[in-house]
Amino acid sequence: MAQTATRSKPSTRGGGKSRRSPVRRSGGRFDGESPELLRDYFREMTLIRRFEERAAQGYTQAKIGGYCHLNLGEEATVVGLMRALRKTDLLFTNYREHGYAIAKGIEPGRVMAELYGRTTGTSKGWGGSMHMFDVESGLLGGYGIVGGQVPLATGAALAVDYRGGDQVVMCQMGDGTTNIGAFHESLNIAALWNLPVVFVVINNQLGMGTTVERSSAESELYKRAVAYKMHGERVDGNDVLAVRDAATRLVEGARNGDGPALLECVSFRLKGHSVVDPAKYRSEESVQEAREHDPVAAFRAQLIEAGVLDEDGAADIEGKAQADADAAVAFADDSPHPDVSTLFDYTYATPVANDSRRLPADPVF
Amino acid sequence: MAQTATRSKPSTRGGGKSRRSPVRRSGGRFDGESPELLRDYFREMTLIRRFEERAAQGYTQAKIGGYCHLNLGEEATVVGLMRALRKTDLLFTNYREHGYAIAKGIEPGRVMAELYGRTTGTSKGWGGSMHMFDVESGLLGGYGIVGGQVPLATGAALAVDYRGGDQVVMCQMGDGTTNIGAFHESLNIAALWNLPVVFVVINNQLGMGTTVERSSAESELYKRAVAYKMHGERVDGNDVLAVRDAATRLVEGARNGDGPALLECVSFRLKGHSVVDPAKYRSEESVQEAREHDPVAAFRAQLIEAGVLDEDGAADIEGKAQADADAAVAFADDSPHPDVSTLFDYTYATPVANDSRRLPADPVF
Amino acid sequence: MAVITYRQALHDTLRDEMLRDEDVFLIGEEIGVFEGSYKITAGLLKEFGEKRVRDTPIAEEGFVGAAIGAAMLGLRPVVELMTINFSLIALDQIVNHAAKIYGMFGGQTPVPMVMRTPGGGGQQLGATHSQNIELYYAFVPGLKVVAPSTPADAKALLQASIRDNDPVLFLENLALYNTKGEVPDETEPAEIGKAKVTREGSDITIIGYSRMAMVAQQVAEKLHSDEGINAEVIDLRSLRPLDRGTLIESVRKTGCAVIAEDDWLTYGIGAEVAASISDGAFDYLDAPVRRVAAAEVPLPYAKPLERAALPSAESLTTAVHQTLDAVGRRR
Amino acid sequence: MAVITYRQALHDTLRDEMLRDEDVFLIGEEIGVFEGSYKITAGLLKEFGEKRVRDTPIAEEGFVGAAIGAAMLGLRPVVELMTINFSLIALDQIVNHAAKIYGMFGGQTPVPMVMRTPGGGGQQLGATHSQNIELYYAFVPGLKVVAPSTPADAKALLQASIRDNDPVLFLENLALYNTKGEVPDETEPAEIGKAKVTREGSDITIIGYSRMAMVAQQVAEKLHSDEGINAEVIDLRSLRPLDRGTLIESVRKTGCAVIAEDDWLTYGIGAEVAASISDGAFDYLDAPVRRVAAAEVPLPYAKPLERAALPSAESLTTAVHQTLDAVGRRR
Ligand SMILES: Cc1ncc(C[n+]2csc(CCOP(=O)(O)OP(=O)(O)O)c2C)c(N)n1
Ligand SMILES: Cc1ncc(C[n+]2csc(CCOP(=O)(O)OP(=O)(O)O)c2C)c(N)n1
Ligand SMILES: [Mg+2]
Ligand SMILES: [Mg+2]
Repeated sequence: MAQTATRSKPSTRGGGKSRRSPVRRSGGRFDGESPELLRDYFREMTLIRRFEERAAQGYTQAKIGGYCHLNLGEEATVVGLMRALRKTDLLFTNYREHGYAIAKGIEPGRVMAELYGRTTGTSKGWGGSMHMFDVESGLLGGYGIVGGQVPLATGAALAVDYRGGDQVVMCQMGDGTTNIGAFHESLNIAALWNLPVVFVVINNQLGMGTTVERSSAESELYKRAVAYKMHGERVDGNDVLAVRDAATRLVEGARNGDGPALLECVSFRLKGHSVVDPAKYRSEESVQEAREHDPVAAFRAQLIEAGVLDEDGAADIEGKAQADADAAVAFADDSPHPDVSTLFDYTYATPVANDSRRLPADPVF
Repeated sequence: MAQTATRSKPSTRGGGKSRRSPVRRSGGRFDGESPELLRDYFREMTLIRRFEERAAQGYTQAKIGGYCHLNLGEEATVVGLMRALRKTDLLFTNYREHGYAIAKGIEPGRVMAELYGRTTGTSKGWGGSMHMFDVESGLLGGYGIVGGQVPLATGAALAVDYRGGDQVVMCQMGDGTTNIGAFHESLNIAALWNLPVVFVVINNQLGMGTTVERSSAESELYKRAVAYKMHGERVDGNDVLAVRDAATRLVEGARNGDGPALLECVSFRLKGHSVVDPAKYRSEESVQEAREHDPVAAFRAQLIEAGVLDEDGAADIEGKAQADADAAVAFADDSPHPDVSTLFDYTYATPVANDSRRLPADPVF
Repeated sequence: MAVITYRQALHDTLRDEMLRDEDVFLIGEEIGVFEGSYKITAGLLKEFGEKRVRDTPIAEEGFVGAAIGAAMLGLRPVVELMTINFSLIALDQIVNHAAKIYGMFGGQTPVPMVMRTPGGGGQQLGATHSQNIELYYAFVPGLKVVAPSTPADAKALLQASIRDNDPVLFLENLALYNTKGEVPDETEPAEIGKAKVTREGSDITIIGYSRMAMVAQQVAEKLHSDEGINAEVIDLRSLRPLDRGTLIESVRKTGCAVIAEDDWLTYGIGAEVAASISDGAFDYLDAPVRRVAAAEVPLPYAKPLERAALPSAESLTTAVHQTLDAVGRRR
Repeated sequence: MAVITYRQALHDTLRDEMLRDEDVFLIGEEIGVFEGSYKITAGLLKEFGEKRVRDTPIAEEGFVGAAIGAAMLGLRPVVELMTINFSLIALDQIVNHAAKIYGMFGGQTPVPMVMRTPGGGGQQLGATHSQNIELYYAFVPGLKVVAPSTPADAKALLQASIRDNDPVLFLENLALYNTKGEVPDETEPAEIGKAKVTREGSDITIIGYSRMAMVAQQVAEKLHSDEGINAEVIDLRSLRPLDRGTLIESVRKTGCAVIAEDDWLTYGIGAEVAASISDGAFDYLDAPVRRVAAAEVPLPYAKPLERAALPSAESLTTAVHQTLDAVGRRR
């Protein structure tokens, strides 16, 4: 499937609205790119890789509980998407959001601390792996209910539109999420009201163990935009620059009033659905194919080939990423657990009479 | 909008599957049609018209309660669709289903008796206007929740497929219904599993007071089929033959394993959303346009022009239709109200221990 | 002080709040061009324009979710859910999102929104359109649920709900829209979470909310004028939080209680009320707490069946009589 | 008689029922290729093929609705809803359709289907994934709701549910899947609507269902061996209908009761249990019915907070002690 996912895929287009057109890079792969930026992408992709490896480890050590879904294999998509956003732009994601949290600008230590359930975490330990949140960096939440974030992101875009700001909302979701009702209702609303939101489908070709072909009657997911007269396109999610460019076009389009768009990023899931999933249902070939498309390894090789990096430079970056991930773990592990006395602190934002604050052994009267 | 709704509208087409192609009638409008059948269509359209007028009257007289949504203006669609189905085929509709109940073969008296809430009604008086049901004629329900019937119809088609029968399921809905999640989830499932179901959107251009353009980002609703790689097409809902032909093609396609399809029938709502709605939000022109497209009047004129009917013949049919509608009212009015002793008869199909059978004034112990 | 309908009180309060605060906007099906299924929002589109009065597609999950997202950015959406029956489609957004977002993210973003919706049977709308499922919201920490029964409370509680920083389910009732009552011109927002003793009495406590609070009041007046029975009447007003204190205080005085509710008996709102009273007034109760509620059936369309299935002044009166008999207090 | 896990009992019963009746089929997310999120359906796709074990897209409303439609035509779908939290998305189909279709159409078409779904917190899954919302189903006439706590009951109640002609919500619990118990090789289907006294005693009645029935049993055994307290334990097993008779009979004997539930206290399942006992055993109760339930918060992820918020053997023991103290029966 990844073979058909190219940057030049013809896009579905809505009615007569003026639309942004793809700007293709000419000549060599990295022509016109800043080497510094390229190395920075590689650094961030590597950091996410190392971070997720440490998260898996923390889970195995029972430092992390609940479900734990990793971005392994999606690093190019994550970094490419986040580089299309301004700091002030807003992001809604699903539960597979550790990498996004980091790439949107949250300290890795705070991300790991959330996994560890500590007060220093992005959600003070209340959310865990699936529910990271940070107003300052514009991450308006990872959400555990499939599709739950889609109406919310649409509403955030409505608020931006209402207030007349120039923010753009990005709404990330998985391929499996395109089959749920909330997706349909929200894309229709966003298109109808011309809201500044870019919907991004991370097509890692699997929802848990179910392939796209077994769950979506139209498996070229970007084509679903047609149903809303919305612009849709597909991009190679293993190509950080392609993702960045496509996302930038759509984000800036949304910022300029062109309305919402649907971007499909095709990538691979390197591991199971979550840390506990051995993914026995996957064929050897599928696992092999995913490994061959490892975006971090590929980008490394390309950068070296293009002379943007040498082996030492790459190793340096990798060492630093490992150190950062380790530091995140250390920070998390050193951070305090929330105190039981805070249990009733966040039920309501406006205090209210007769609110129940009973522990299970407390009598009603 | 009705101007763009023609039989020859190019259809959206799915992937490489073999699909039925429209058979167009050549020559004069009624070439090759049986005059008897044509008169029968007119008879049934007129009967539905008269029936609905009597329903409105019964509502005004407080013989009928609840909401009461009429098929006035949709008679050609109703009759055309129903003539595409076999008696054994199954129909799910929304709450605007009186005409469908009659055209699917239920005695008008039983339909009116349901409106009157009598034991002789299609649902023994338990359902009312929105909830007609009759196993024998294959009406598997009118449903009051917008979109509620769509998953059910899909499931009925799944059961047909499971059992290996040759029935086809038709699922009727309104234009406004295409914006709800259940529509999306169900069409995807139906297409994915290649189920024998034809989804029919009655585009009367309004959901209550909201126009299609103000509720659907893609207002050519049949195009939404693309999102499921499903066949979709639009037909003039004021043309009973066009509707019949399009529906027949799609129904027979479904019967032969070609899978589901989406048929959009464009028509007009002659009156308010329900009997109590004065439709003040409608412009004079829109009301006028609807009147000009009155399918019963138009078909009458066409049949006379084509020599299939003369004035006397038409008047005969109209008199008979009126008499039938009147008889339905008399039957309903003469029928018994359900007895309060039956209140607990239909909570469960399998009787169960400790079921509550208390009236409001009954103590728990 | 004017005598106006419950509908008018809602309408006027929406308008006042929109004038007061630019961040307040209305969103829902048919609230603009159609002027509202029950005409609560009549005229507001014309006055405030499409930005502030937003008609939506039929997509309860989508537009309720959109309101939640807008509230996360500080707007104050007032959603109209045409009837509470249709709110089921939006339940995931309400229960898993609106109610959770403040707590799940450690108190970082409030969700200041109101969901107005009428419940109620008795209009021959059949099983799917006649439900009283406020329980689904009253059960959920993170939500607040209010249920005014008078025009004055409709105003004061709607003010409070709109100005509150949490998601509030604001329960209306089809049978209340045309009822009339005095509404002060200047109203303080009511305090959410507080019940109200709407009639003082010593013989028995009658508890209701929404439509049944009105019925309870009527029944109490009639019991007094016809039989000299002095019932205390409590209007719950807030279903979450539930004001147990006011209930207990009353029953400690009267020694017996009847709770009247429009929903189904088993697991209904009255179950918590009865359980709470049975617990908190254990030593004061002279008879079991009695519940008057709807028959546990999918509500039939036919009038005689519907009438038999729903609670009414008559069934409430019967229950009060029987309870007074049980405690030997019938005159 | 074999000792097997609750998971195995479910698996084996599904298999047996599929072998027994061609019309029984399984439908849900990840039940086939993935072998089930909690592996209840492991191996069944291989054995029965795609027709009988149908993986669905993530579309709870769509596939639950499809199961209802299939049931209307006489098939017997057994739906797996991955966890009860996700059932909210299907609630309109379950409450407005599955529960209503038989009654609303005057008894013309039964809807024979089962919806299996686990509830339960305690796995650090956070606020949206840890709910106990069986109340939403137990409240609805037209549905039946069962909640087995042992492998034997899981089998007998699943048999009964599949063979029943009404929609049954079959509540499982994440914490029960690995628990073991004896299961007879030949089982009669259980009778839906009946509670079970799982331990006889005279000092106090402890009531639970699903996970908390298991906890209640353990607490009772420990109270007996440690303190000589003789608790009677009742496993509700059926939440709708609710078997009030068994509860009353027990409390008339013991004079006091504690109900343990995993859901939130206010309006939770225990409210009805407490209200019913307070009513039906009014003259026999020596102390208020005590409820042990979850703290009313969106359940936090962090372990210490989660642990504090959820009921446990310890909190149940405390409540039993306090109730026995109140009635002066502590030894
Ligand atoms: C409404 C709902 N249904 C089911 C689930 C269980 N679930 C969690 S993740 C998942 C698969 C999602 O797949 P996809 O959208 O492709 O995202 P990915 O995990 O691949 O990032 C499922 C079914 C859920 N969380 N919410
Ligand atoms: C889920 C849901 N939301 C809202 C309603 C209220 N409602 C009843 S009919 C209707 C309009 C439906 O329009 P359309 O689908 O075009 O059907 P039409 O009435 O034109 O036949 C609405 C909003 C409902 N019944 N169900
Ligand atoms: Mg995926
Ligand atoms: Mg319409």
